[in-house]
Amino acid sequence: MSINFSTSISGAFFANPIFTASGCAGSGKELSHFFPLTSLGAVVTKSIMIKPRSGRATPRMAETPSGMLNSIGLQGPGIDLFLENDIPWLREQGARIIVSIAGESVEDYAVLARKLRNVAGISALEVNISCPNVENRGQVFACNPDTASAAIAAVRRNIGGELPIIAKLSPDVTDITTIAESVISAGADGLALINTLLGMVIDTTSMAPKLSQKTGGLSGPAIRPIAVRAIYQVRAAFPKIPIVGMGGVTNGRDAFELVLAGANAVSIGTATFGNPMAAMTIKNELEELCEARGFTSFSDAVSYAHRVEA
Amino acid sequence: MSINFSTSISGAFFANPIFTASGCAGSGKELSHFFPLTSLGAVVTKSIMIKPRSGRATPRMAETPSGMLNSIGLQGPGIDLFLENDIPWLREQGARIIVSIAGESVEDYAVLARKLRNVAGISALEVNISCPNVENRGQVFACNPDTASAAIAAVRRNIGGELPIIAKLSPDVTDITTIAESVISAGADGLALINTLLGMVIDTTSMAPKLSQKTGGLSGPAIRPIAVRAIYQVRAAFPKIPIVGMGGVTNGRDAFELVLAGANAVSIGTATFGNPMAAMTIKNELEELCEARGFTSFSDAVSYAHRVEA
Amino acid sequence: MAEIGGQMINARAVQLSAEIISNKKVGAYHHMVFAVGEVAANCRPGNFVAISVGGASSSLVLRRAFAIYRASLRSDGMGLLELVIAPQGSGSKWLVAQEPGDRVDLIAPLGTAFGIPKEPINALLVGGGYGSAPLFSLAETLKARGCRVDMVLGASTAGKIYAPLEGKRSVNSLTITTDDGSAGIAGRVSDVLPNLIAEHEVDVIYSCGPMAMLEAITLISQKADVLHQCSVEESMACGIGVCMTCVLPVEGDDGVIRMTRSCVEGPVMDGNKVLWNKSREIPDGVWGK
Amino acid sequence: MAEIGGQMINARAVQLSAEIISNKKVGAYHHMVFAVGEVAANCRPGNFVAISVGGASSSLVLRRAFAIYRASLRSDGMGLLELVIAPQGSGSKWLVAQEPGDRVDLIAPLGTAFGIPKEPINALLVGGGYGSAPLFSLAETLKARGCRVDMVLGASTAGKIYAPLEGKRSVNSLTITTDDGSAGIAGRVSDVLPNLIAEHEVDVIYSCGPMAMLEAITLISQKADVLHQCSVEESMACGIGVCMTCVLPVEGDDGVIRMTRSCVEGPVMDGNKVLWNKSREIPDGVWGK
Ligand SMILES: Cc1cc2nc3c(=O)[nH]c(=O)nc-3n(C[C@H](O)[C@H](O)[C@H](O)COP(=O)(O)OP(=O)(O)OC[C@H]3O[C@@H](n4cnc5c(N)ncnc54)[C@H](O)[C@@H]3O)c2cc1C
Ligand SMILES: Cc1cc2nc3c(=O)[nH]c(=O)nc-3n(C[C@H](O)[C@H](O)[C@H](O)COP(=O)(O)OP(=O)(O)OC[C@H]3O[C@@H](n4cnc5c(N)ncnc54)[C@H](O)[C@@H]3O)c2cc1C
Ligand SMILES: Cc1cc2nc3c(=O)[nH]c(=O)nc-3n(C[C@H](O)[C@H](O)[C@H](O)COP(=O)(O)O)c2cc1C
Ligand SMILES: Cc1cc2nc3c(=O)[nH]c(=O)nc-3n(C[C@H](O)[C@H](O)[C@H](O)COP(=O)(O)O)c2cc1C
Ligand code: FES
Ligand code: FES
Repeated sequence: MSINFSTSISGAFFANPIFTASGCAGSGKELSHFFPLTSLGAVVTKSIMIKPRSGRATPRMAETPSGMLNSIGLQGPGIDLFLENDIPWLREQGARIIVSIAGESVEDYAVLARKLRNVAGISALEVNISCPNVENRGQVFACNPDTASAAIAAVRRNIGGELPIIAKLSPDVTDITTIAESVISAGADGLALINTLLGMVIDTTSMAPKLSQKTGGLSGPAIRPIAVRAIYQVRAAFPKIPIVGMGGVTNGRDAFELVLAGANAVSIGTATFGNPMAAMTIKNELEELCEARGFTSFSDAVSYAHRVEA
Repeated sequence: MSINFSTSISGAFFANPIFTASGCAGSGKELSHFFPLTSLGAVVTKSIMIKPRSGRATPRMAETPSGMLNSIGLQGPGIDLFLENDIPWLREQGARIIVSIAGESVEDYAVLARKLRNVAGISALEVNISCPNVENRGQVFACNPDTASAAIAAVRRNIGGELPIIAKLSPDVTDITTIAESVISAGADGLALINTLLGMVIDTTSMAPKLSQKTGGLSGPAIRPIAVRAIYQVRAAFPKIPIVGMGGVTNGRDAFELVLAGANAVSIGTATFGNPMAAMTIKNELEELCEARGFTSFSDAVSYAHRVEA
Repeated sequence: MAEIGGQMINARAVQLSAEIISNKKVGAYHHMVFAVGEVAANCRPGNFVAISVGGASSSLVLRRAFAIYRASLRSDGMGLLELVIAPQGSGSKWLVAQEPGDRVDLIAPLGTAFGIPKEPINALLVGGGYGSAPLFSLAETLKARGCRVDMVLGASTAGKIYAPLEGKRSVNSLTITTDDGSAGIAGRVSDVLPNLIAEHEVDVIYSCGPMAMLEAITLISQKADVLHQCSVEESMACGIGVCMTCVLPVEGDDGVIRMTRSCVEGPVMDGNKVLWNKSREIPDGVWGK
Repeated sequence: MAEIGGQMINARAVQLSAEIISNKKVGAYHHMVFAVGEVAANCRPGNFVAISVGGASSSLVLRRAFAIYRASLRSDGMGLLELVIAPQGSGSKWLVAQEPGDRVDLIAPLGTAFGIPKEPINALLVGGGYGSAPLFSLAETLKARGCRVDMVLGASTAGKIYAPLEGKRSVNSLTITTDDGSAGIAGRVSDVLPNLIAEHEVDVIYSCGPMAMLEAITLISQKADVLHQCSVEESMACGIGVCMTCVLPVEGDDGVIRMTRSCVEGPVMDGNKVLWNKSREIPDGVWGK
């Protein structure tokens, strides 16, 4: 009486719906010390940019009530070394791979898409548009329907083929369904909801912002109610669009909450910092919970909270 | 060596900077059982509307990690009974009073302002514009610069005299400084930051949203990093505007954090539910902390995190 | 006529740091005793307490409400408060994991109490699950007034019936029902009520338990034309009347239906005045709809 | 040449539920002992552990890192891990409040270890505050290799010097400095280092303590031209290399300066390769700036 626990995002198939969240699992190497990466639905890699990035100065993080702020600043090796080292290693492991990309201009996104278009073994592309747009006074792409859709359109034009494009949205907007609409029109096959919320912690001893960059992204259980709301709203507006949900999931109950709201898959971020085995525990608990509620297929549970009772 | 712990908001004087948060202390009656209301900087009353309001159906609340959702729906007696009963009672207590008002149309705000213009014993008016605007597809006033400023302008035109107007803003916007700018231009003398964030909890047993209205407002320590960020951003943009800060303050350290970010006074909301004495404890701890950091006047601590080190 | 009217927070409510004196598992529940000093003398059957849960770095920001099972001020001045706790979610599980010697932040007494008749009447006390907690001290008080006291306790299964020996002594008869028949009569309390009301010529029903049970009892009490005082259990964020989360549609003495705070104007209410079937909506006719 | 290179998480790292065996207050610190089974055999001086704090309904989402004070696998198969904890903020205060018999979720061993020379050299061990923790087991290891081991411990005040009797036995000399002069020499460890280096003909300095102290030691070691292995302490969110919060600008063997994870390529690093004075910025020349 076991359930069909697989899921698919716009044609890409995953054996189970639990993914890592971008930036919270590196490229999978360290987590593979704790469990085989093949037991994840997919590894979503840390957002990669065109060139190597040092990231921001420390302090880069501050713990907050039921959450944390980070301002890593997308530290990473750049797309070329990433393709040379990380992708082959992940392929060797037999992991399902979703590559997350990030740019500072529309052209950056185009270049990254072209670099990835012929790479074998990638299941989908996640496009992190919660990045400052250097061409537009540093305004974050995801905060404006025009810049959000421009970035996605650039990827769409250059990616070619069948690779699904997942647009990752920021919750720091007045109306997330407007942004969702713009990126879907621009060719996004799916959405990732949500990225971190902009927050700040002030150190009351030094009496200055705790992070070197002053603000950082808030993640963890604190933001789960925002994630559930965003997923629910977008699902209500777009009944069919595949959604990868994330935001404060620490156990199977939390993951189930996002699934009921509309998530076709659930990414685990901050929880991994507290517990390297978090994704595995959550996977097992979610499967049991779906079974306990009488679902024979995971996909039947997706968006179930939207049902209209007769 | 005691410090000058008083504060002022656009001409209105308060003996100390700790206020209640609207909707988290009723009209003060219940809290007066635990401490004299005169020991508060001010009582900010629950947002009052023109007519009596039943509020929303239950369940109206859900606990979340380090926070809670509420959808009370502004239950209250309406302005006439409020003026007949609550204001005289508060005046008798000798409390400093800030009346919070809420409307469903621009005209509502105008009517409320007229009802309040000649009422004695009120120190300031807080205008809660995080309400659905029935004339604009239920969009929240505070989410759009035009509707936000229209509501404030209506109050400004009708209030007359010296009563300071404090506009209470929602953090659920792409750029809170834009909204701040619009309400300041429309005549707001001060700002209250922040109202709750829109969130949702799904009950994983019933597999439906837990609140009767589906979404609710997220408050408590979980949102403190958002409040600090919003206050810091608005303070950076408007160095002189008086700000009443709120969002997840549970102890003196938290209050101090908001003060350093730019708050001229701090309101205590959700913390009171966990501890009826919260405002008193916070007041004492904040005063000690200001002293310990060498401030001789509370006002010197306000916005201190913005200083530029030589 | 202010909506939030004369009714104020329990005038005797005090916030204190209470030491845990004992903590014993009894069936599905924990019986916990707290040292509260003189406050114990001010607690009446039906009152509740509100306790902070989770400790210093807790993610649980709201208090939890618990009905007072028993309160006593000993001759040596030691005031004891007893609760019956069902470990359910994170707050109650934390509480039952605390040990004698540990302290909790507690506000007591809160809310309304069961009305005690001046005449010796026939009372039927009905409890569901841990809802039996406040009924035993109520039974003692009623007995002391010369009342006849019969009791019905229901639960899903035998382990969830809380009926300690000393408690049983204070009632004239005790009927038990369980959904699964593992103790007493198989069925629900509402199945046995009509007969008991008739048999014992009941004047007043006192009840405490899940909302659905209270609703069922109200229908029976209305049919039998007996009074019904019930202790309701709505989600409470503050317990002291400031948050407005714990409301129910209740008809006032003036005939007006208002969304009424169950932490201040309850938990004990006149069951016949609650609009039970509309408790999850704002019924037409409610003041301010 | 990938930025995050060959360096992997400590190959022996294991996540386990460890029972607290004892918890004793020693001066300003708590000495805590955990049962960890065979893992104890895999811990090297310099390695650290990462512990979940706050319990079931905790608002603290991140682990806390603690240097291993001592690890031993007893002949009866019982593996013990000892830590020295300074109660500071909410996480460490929660940990020191736990009692023998309680269990914590612990990952060990993590990070790099102090390099042990093959030859018998002269070593100077320098610790600040609880930074002395990993130095005593290091001293024993070095002694067993025939090294001369001198030690300097510094703190703000006497109560913050952690130097247990059995620890002192394993060093040739112990110098203590306190800022307030309440024990040993009034001053800082850096005041006494140059003389000690000369006096004992030191080949290698091993250090652990606040970052400012490590920076000061680096300057001295460079001047005196001795090696300097230090254990750094950057804020860590994950402790296992996945979050990138714990980085420092460090020059690699290839001469390239990278923002380097101190949880995987540290905490023990070559002090001379760390750009101390730039540790709160991204220095020019860093790869990827
Ligand atoms: C007046 C009153 C008297 C009560 N008396 C008792 C008693 O004597 N013994 C006892 O074991 N419990 C009693 N309860 C229930 C108790 O307050 C908690 O709600 C219950 O223990 C579940 O909380 P939790 O933290 O374990 O669960 P969680 O799931 O962590 O609770 C989350 C939130 O939901 C609320 N909630 C969850 N379940 C209920 C419920 N059934 N009713 C109301 N709110 C709920 C909680 O209060 C909390 O705010 C009483 C409640 C009220 C309002
Ligand atoms: C490699 C390493 C080894 C350590 N060894 C020890 C040890 O042997 N004994 C000991 O008592 N402590 C040690 N610490 C410090 C310890 O990990 C905690 O940071 C410290 O106990 C404060 O945490 P808290 O929860 O009490 O404070 P909080 O203020 O609640 O901490 C909030 C956050 O800030 C971080 N933080 C706060 N202070 C520091 C600090 N000084 N260094 C790094 N991060 C900090 C915490 O880790 C946490 O993420 C070590 C840290 C590291 C990185
Ligand atoms: C340390 C850290 C680094 C992150 N890096 C990225 C990133 O590179 N790209 C991205 O799209 N999101 C990044 N995120 C956001 C997460 O992928 C995720 O959307 C967010 O943290 C919410 O999920 P959580 O609460 O489970 O962590 C990062 C989050 C954290 C905490
Ligand atoms: C139960 C509840 C009711 C509230 N009612 C109001 C209200 O009537 N008017 C208003 O402007 N804000 C209202 N708020 C928002 C608070 O005033 C405050 O802005 C917010 O809760 C953040 O502060 P906190 O985290 O300290 O609670 C309410 C909040 C809560 C939790
Ligand atoms: S619980 Fe807050 S008003 Fe009743
Ligand atoms: S602490 Fe996470 S990478 Fe080092």
